[in-house]
Amino acid sequence: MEERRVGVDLKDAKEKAPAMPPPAEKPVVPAAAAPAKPAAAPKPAGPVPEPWNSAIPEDLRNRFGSAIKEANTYLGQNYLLVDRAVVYDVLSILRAEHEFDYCVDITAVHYPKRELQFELVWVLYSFARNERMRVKTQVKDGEPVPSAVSIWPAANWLERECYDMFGITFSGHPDLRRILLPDGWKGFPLRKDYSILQQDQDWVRANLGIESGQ
Amino acid sequence: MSLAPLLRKMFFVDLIKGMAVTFHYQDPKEIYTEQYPLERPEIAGRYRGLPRLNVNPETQETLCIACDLCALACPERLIVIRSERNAASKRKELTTWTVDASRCMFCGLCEEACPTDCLELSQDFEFATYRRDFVFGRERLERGPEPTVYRK
Amino acid sequence: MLAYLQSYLSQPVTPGEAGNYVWATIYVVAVVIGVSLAVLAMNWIERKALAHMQVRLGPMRVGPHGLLQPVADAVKLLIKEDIMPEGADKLVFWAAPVMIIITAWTTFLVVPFGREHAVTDMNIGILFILGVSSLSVLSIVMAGWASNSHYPLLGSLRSSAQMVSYEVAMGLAVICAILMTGLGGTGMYLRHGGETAALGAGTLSMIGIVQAQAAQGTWFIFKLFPLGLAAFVIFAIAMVAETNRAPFDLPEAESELVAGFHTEYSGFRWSLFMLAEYSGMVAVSSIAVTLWLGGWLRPFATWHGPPIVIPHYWQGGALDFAASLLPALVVFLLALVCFIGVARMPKIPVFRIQAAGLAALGGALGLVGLVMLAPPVRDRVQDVFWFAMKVAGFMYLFIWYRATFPRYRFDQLMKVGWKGLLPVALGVVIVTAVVGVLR
Amino acid sequence: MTEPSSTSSPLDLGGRTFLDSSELVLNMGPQHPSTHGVLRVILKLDGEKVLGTECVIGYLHRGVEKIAENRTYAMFNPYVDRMDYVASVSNGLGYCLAVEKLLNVEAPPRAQYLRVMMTELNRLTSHMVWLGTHALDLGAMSPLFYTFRDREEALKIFEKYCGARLTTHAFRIGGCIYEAYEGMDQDVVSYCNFLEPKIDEYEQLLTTNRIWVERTRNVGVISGAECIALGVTGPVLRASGVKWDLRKAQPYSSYDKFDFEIPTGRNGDTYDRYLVRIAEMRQSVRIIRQAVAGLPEGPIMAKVPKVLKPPAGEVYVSIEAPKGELGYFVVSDGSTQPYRIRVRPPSFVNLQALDKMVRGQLVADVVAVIGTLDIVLGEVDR
Repeated sequence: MEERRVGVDLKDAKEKAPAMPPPAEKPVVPAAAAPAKPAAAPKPAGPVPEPWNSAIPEDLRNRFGSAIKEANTYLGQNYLLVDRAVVYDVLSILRAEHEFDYCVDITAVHYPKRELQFELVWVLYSFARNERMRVKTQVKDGEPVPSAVSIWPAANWLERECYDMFGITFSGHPDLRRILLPDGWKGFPLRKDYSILQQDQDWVRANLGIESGQ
Repeated sequence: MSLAPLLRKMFFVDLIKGMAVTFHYQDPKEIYTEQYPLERPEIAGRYRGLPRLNVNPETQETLCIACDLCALACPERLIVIRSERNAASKRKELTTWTVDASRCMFCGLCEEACPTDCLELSQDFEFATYRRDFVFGRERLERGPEPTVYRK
Repeated sequence: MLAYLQSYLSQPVTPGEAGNYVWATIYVVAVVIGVSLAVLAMNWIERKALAHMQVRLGPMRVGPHGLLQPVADAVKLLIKEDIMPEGADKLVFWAAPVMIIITAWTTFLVVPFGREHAVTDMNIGILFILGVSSLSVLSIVMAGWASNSHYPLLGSLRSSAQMVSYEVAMGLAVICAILMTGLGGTGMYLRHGGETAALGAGTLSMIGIVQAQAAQGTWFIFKLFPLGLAAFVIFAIAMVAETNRAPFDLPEAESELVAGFHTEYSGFRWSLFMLAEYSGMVAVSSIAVTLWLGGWLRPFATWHGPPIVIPHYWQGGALDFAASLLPALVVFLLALVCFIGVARMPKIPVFRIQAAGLAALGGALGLVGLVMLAPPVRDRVQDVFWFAMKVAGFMYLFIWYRATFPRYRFDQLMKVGWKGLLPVALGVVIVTAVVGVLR
Repeated sequence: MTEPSSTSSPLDLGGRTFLDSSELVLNMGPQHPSTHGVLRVILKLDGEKVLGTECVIGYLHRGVEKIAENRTYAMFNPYVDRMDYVASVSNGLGYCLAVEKLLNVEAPPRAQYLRVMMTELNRLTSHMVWLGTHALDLGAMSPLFYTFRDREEALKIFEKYCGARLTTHAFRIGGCIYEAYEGMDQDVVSYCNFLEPKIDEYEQLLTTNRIWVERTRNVGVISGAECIALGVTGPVLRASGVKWDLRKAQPYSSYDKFDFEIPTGRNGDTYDRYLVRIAEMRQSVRIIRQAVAGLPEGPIMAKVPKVLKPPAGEVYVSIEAPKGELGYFVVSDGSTQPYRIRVRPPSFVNLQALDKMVRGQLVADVVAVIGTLDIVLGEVDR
């Protein structure tokens, strides 16, 4: 998918960087800044993800092997990157066996330059362990992702919003419709290639019959 | 149910307690309404109202150096600055400075960006008009607020 | 003709009883005007009192302290566009507000503002009032149905259920008062100036009920304590429900049903509903006053005080004399309040008209007060004054409730009606009857 | 959520069917006095009994997350105030904490205390708006005016502190930009002293009032397990007996240095939620007093560069907003603009529980439950 100018015409939009470059080399944080959390890297350079050593990734690696692509800690926050094929199983194991009983959030990030365009993120929390983690997976455009509604009912609206904003379909979702936008909406606004300007011009043309002045 | 709550219920104690509250508030001293145009509200010193462009009180010259920082800081991009290079002094001089008050959200980021004391968010909150010209220019902004005065 | 007119004035009975149609018509007109004025005044007082209870000012702009606000509202309502929903049943939609206002005003036919100040006296007065006022539920159902909209429909259904169930408790409480008229041996059916019916028979006549209280020397609220009080409390609760006021304002529960049965009404039609609601409040308060609070009787009516004589002006008890001056004094007080208001008005040109208006009102009130000092007026106006004061007390209660209480839910309202009020009311009726027989 | 109607469409009136007992479909909102903005709830009713609901939201959708992608980190800060506009300080705090985490800086202690003070004042104002509107929904008019009057005093403190009353933009990434104004400590303490008797007054009006108790007890019951399954957080979760508050569970901004309790309920009904929120107001007053007493000296801004360029990476940071867990998932690509900001709005997730809570109850309870969920449509729709 070609990279287009994003959103309203802003001066800063031109330096919109390509998707996820390597961590910045030069120290952005001044050395004087106090290190925030003990888990954070004490180096002045930008912190880098460290491997997450815990029973959870070990257990999951034992079960799914290489389908667990990453298990890292970044700034004290743990996350897993898993293959789309096993994500449902991973989530249900996390729910059933590791007590991640609270699905905080489901969202996505769009990287139009990658082959697997969308990165889905499940933010999970365990009341028993007082622990937070994220499960991520990467999917192509149009590839369905198994719905987590059967694991956490909370996923219902969150997945609908994901669908609404990114066009990611969730297989097995009971009621996958747009939630925030009207039913007849064209396009998925939070994709990077969705231009607000285009949207505005189309609307003006269709409804007012004039050229938009934007 | 023990006796005391039953009696309380029978004699409507719970309801009468609430009615006592509403009754004692009838005291005219308790009235909180401000009769706005007649009574001026007290505006805090840090209030973020319409931007004002300060001028040097001695020379009446603007303090603005046309550096464009406020325009860059503005999240809504509603500050427009035009300047021209003065051939004699080699200095940038401000020609126009406009703010679209209809889109302004008074976040104060422009004020923070200003390197001189020129731009300041004033206590002016009354800029309702009968016309749709919310793009305020230099003249209005340097003059500052001119609220309609209602005599008491 | 003049003689015909004057002949009534010498009779101490209502025009209806005297058979004087001219005076009856005058009374009807006076009652309609009076009730409408009371509604206007109530409108203003409710806004102001409610506002003050809620630490606000209420209307302040139209007239001094918003005194003309009800007038401004009335004008606004009258000149508003008359909207009738397309899917509405036109005839019924039109008829509902007319019918509700007719029923609301008809009840005032038998409300005794004084011994001779009622349009007429019926020997079934209280029954007549209950019967007519329950017709208003019909017009509410009509309004809800004719609107052809969900919210009004739900509102009117709620209303019909609510009014029907509270009428039962209300009726039982009324029976209690009627039973009491037959007690005490003297308070009989005194319809024609002392002419008594059979001993212990009681009366349904509104005037008769008050006379029974006068004869027994006590208001029924204190009769057979606490039976009278209990019946009164039941009636006081039921009458709030009957008039759809907070905390029983479910049919028009704003936060649930937008505006209930009159959601689709606007302008003049809506104002008729409003008028009917407030007239209904006055009507039920009048019933309560008549039945339990001694109607037009002044408090401590049995105390007359030491006899004093003022030549050409007064001959009788000192307390009676003081009471007879009270209406005029109250009017003078109101005039004084007006003048104080004028003095405290901000001294700026904008307020000059308001100040002049307020001063004029004060002057007019002062004149009215002077007229009320004249002996013939003084004696006739007293009853009405006390009656109005008692009703005003109830009106204040209505406002007070509205400011304080949350709203009942529909099923809870039914529960309170059928499981709470009804058994208690039945018990009170039975006990009253037993006690009455045993005495 | 919506099953097809049993016999025929309720709109089909031309067919002249008699005794057709289809359900009544009632559109509550988007313009309705008690849907707290532009929430539209489609109710399926059997008489007054609710058979099912469907929420239609998005009327206030402004695309905040899309806006974020086109603004720099500092520029986006004022926008977050516009989501939950009755608790804008909390929104700002969450956002600042998230970006600070990404930058790996921490606000200085004085800034943290100021933040705590402001957020707790904001919790008070938010709960007061809730109490007023909730009581109004249930028919009690006066609490609305009392709470708004008392909230006004807090808003005056906001105005004096940061120059705005509602959309405060009080904090900046790296700390606070506004130093406490002269006399702020007296102002805040006297506000606490002023407020405590007022809370008693609200309680006097409502807590024991039989109508209030009947309207709220056993209405919209939800168990703790159901809350967790549906992701419901905040006072709703605590009223169902789950003692969980992010301020205690994962303290941020020095909350671990404050002494306060987490009020919880037992039944998970509307009455318990009312009690929990009232108790929370008292706890907030307690925290504010501590914050004023223990306000440390020192700088209020950490050393952050003028142009914020967080290193590439992503963080999820959440705080305990008055409505529940407010989370920000921020993805940086190393540029000056966030690559993606996701807001985890508590109102949005809590609103999901509406259907569960009102099914089988009456229309009047829908109003009570919407009120007790304490949603702000600005946050639901973003």
